[in-house]
Amino acid sequence: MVVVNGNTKVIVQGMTGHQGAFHSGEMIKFGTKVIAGVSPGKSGTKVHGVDIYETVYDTLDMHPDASMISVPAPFIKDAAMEAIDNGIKLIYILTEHVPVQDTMEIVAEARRKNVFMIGPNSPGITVPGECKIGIMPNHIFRKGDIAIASRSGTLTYEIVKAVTDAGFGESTVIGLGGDPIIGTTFSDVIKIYNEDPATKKIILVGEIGGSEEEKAAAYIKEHVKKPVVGYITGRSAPPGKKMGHAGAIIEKGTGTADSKIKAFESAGIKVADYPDDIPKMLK
Amino acid sequence: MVVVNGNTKVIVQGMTGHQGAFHSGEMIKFGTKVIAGVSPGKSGTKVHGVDIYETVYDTLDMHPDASMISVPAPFIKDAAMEAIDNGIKLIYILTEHVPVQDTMEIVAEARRKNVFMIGPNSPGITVPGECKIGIMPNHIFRKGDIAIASRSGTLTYEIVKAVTDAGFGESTVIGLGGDPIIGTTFSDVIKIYNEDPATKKIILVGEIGGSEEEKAAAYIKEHVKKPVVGYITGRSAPPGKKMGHAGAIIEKGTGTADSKIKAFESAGIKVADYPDDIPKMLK
Amino acid sequence: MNLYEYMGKEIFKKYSIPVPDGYKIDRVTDLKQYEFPVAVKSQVLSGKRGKAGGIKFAKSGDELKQESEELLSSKINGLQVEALLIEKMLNIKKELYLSITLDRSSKAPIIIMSTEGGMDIESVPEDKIHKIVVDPLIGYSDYISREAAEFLELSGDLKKQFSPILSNLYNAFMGEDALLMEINPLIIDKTDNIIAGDSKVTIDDNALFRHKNLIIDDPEKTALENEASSKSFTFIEMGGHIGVIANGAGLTMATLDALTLHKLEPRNFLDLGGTDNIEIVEEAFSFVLRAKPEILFVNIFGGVTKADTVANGIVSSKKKFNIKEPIVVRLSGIHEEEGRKILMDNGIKAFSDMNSAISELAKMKGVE
Amino acid sequence: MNLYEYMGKEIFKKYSIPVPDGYKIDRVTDLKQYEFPVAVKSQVLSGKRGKAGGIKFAKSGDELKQESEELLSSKINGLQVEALLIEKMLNIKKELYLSITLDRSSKAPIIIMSTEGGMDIESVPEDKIHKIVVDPLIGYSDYISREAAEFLELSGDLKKQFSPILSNLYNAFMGEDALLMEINPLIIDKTDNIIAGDSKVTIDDNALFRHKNLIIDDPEKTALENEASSKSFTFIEMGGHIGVIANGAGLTMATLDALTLHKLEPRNFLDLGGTDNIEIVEEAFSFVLRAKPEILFVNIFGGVTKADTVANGIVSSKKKFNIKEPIVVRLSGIHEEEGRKILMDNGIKAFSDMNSAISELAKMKGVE
Repeated sequence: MVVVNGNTKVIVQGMTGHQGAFHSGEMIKFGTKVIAGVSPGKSGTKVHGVDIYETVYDTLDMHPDASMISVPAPFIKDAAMEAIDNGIKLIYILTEHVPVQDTMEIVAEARRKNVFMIGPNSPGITVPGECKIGIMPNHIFRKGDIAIASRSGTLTYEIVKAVTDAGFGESTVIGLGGDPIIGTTFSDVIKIYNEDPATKKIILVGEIGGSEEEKAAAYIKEHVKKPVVGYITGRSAPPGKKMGHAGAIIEKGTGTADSKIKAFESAGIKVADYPDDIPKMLK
Repeated sequence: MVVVNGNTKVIVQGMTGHQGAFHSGEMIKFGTKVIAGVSPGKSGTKVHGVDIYETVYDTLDMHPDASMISVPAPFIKDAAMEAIDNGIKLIYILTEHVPVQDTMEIVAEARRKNVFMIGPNSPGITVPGECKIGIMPNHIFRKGDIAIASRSGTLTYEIVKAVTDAGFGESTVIGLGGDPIIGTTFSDVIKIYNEDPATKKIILVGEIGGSEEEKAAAYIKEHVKKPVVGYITGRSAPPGKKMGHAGAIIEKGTGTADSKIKAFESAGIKVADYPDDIPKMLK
Repeated sequence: MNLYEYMGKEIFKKYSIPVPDGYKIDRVTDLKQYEFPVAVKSQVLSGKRGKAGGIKFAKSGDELKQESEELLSSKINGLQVEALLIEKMLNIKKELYLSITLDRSSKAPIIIMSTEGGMDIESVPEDKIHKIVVDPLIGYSDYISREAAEFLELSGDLKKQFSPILSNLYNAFMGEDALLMEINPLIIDKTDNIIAGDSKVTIDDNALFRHKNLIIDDPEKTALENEASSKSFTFIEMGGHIGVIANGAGLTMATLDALTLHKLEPRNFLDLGGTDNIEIVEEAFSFVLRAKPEILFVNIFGGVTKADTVANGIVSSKKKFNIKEPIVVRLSGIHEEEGRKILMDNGIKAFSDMNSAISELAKMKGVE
Repeated sequence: MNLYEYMGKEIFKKYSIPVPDGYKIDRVTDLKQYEFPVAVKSQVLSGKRGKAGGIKFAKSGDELKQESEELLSSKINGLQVEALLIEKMLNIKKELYLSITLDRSSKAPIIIMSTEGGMDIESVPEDKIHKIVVDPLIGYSDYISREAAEFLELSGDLKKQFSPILSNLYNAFMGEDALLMEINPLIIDKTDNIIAGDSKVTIDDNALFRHKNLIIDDPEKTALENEASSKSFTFIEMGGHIGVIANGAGLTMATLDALTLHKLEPRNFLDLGGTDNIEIVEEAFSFVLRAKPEILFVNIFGGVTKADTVANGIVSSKKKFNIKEPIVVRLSGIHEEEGRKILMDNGIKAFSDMNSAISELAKMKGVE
């Protein structure tokens, strides 16, 4: 179990929106303690029986631990700063298409206030049997000892399902987010998974762009004894063309699929060619 | 000994200026290790045999510990940010008339990077026998066990001299600075003096405005066993009129000479009527 | 520097904070025809101006002229009225309080608000006041407007009007290097418009180099104080008889305190600053002399300022200004002995410690 | 979005960064009389444009007309030249390199500079390159200009010119939500003026809502890609034969990877995103069909996107667009069984796992 547990009290900023409402409901079904919603102009209403408030400040006497933020991209910076400045210690940003300079400032502020930040453009964090904050489908999980970190959304579900279908289970799954700048990266999460007693094996689902996979590989080589399986997507991406994620721009020299696969292999990480190959490589 | 010692390596930003050059010379005479000066446009020259550089960055391979900043007020923010962002862990700002919003940002950045900041508008820090960073006259000090903190400049010298003339000596003297917002305040410094084994007795020289004297008194009441003598200046200041220091505005209700003297007395601090009375109260 | 209401409202306008239609006059002949009724507001830097009779109302041109004449020839709380602000009357539905100032403790701007506007904020109970500290490295963010609007019980269109007023007030506070920007009352009128009813603005004197347009005489200073300020002296006139020149604000204050404790009344505060220049000493004397003290007291602890330089400055000032008033000097620190010798040689009494100097002054004034 | 040189230089001008006098033309008839000699620069988004013959010079009106005609009818590194920038020639004394981009590692803007300008920065040795990370919460401060000027060996008047160029470039980078702003070369001419010789600017597509004036077709996208972009699809044309619709950028990329590993060549990338709307599915088909693929492959892992909705969308698209090309579908996740049943009932092949679907495609293309 990592970062969150069954007692984590979660608020949802943007809970009355289409996405916010649907996924809050799924989170509650999963067992997450969703204690309040925040939607300006909607205070006094309820979603799934949960009270909606005007501001994060109004929820503070319930002592929230975490906030899921699902508001439109232009309002993300305001919502994230509101959560951080009100003392929330974990923020997760679902929303995609957040301007990267806004993310940059949120990350700087989160670091300064020791806030654990996931996203933006991320499916969230799931600890089976304990807590889900995010949008991963509930039914694909089974409690187990495999921790997964991924920069992707649906591809993560694909891999979680393959792992579960193969008879394994998951300790923690974190979707880091597909943007070039994100709060928590592979090199942060690999340390956490390595120290987590509930985790026996680790799956890293990387993607072209940036050098976080390479940095995580260097850390693994040095410090990690647990078996690690890797997968890198974007091998067939044309150089310099974007693939939806801004994070998928091929950068000059570094950040290619090749450099990441090589870094993984030289750290003793088994690298899968297809998502479906991952479960057999866990054995 | 507090914060600095005989090995502290000091750079001077603005060393080629009138004040910078004079006081660097005095510091060197005192025994301070002044390792470099920084004065844009003057690199390659020397002051008191010390090399002048274009930027703080250029001095980093000499591993400076502290920077004395003596540049004109409009350039203080830039110089302070330069020192902090280059990893200097103690900054002292001599300059007066720094815009308070600039100070506010410097203080916020210093806190974030764990930088010990003295000033602005301060005479600096002196540890007799070890190190002086600032502009206090060299000849008034004698090594001893009395620590002094003051919001004033010349008045501090007056008191240090009285203490020395009466046969005592000083462990550390810090001029906090006369501005409404300063890096290190009474409530920071009282903790340091209380924990400093070289300090046996403490003198606090306060001034009307703000509530730092009151906060320090509350801390002393609770935690400090060492004898403390206090002096508050500004008793005769007309309400609402400024007395040179912006810090000397009498604030509504709190911050008056009366409220500070009362706070001191209720914490068991002996309060002197005249600066000259302080030495006898140490006995 | 504290600004008059009309000056603060000019700043508000610049930052798109709504203020009532109006104009400022210095004399009655400047009055314009205007939509009646109007408020006639004395421009004085004093609280409780309304209670003291500083605000009048006029329903016609004749009334306006009469009220203006009366106010312009009166004093409000002891201050001569030099200007009036003539403003369209508002139909007040509700009065709020809103301000931004510096919080010395958190070392950051703090927004203070209350639903109890229009009265002295110090008399409003704590639970009716809400405070929000703004992180200077992050700056303003819209959630602050939402939190404030909720506390002030503003919703719908009022909330929409209020949000930019608060963010603009923050921009004005930072943009103009203010120490205080206060709107009391912030008025909601009967047609549900939000308007700044008053302004109280203090600008950081140290930041005036960034606001060249604002460099004006400080309304709260005497002409002599403003003139000294233009020469970079901190000079403040007081009620007593002892003209004071000292170096360093702290030592100067301590000097005034010591005089007062000895029942001696200072005529002024003058901080010579750190200087080693005879002409600066002469200039300091010129200001103190124009305040017409009975006795002069110079209290110097030499450091940057050398004691012998000050002594030479005193001697040359005495000649230059033909000073007849007695001068008592205390010189300590760098070159103190040389300094005292120069003074003694010129027949001026010089001491090495403050207490002896003040005892001498007390003897001269016969209060000891 | 990458901007053409002339667009980047418009931004530079807005932020007071000096650029050569010049103008852009789309056709030869737009040529103006101008001070000669001039440079005639092809506006194509390609590096090494000069080496590829994309930059010419003209000393007279006739030469200018001839060079312009030739360039406007040629391709540079495979890209059709659609526009030219005609610029006054500079007398180059020295070329520097200066850029600001985002550093993913420090999660902050990074300033990169070199004395070796005018060439590919990747081929410049590390010790000739200096980098300064700017803290986004603090922003730009003048000491950065000093540090940069020193590294670039600029002093005196050149330093004075350079300092605002760098701070303005930072302001432009932040103000326009850029991902990259590069000046290569930054020219010092023979009269010691510093001028931006070229511009390479990339704007964050996600921030275009703050820059309404910049909403233009992305020069690097095909017409079809730009049209899809205006409907909020990420759609990229590629060289192969398999039309792809998948959901989620990661899964879509993994789909392309899996096809390529099986020697199947994708015709496009299309991320359906998270939707539960039949019309969105139809719209996705409309774009893929216009790219004329031989076979269509739909790969969905249902979550927000329900598998049965997609199935219904495929069936209705088939009818609406009269699709003759074979369609292979993989449906997994929420409502996958209902979805596959709908497809089977309509004669469309549907699988529950990716591998089986791709094997089927390989069989159809005869690569297995």
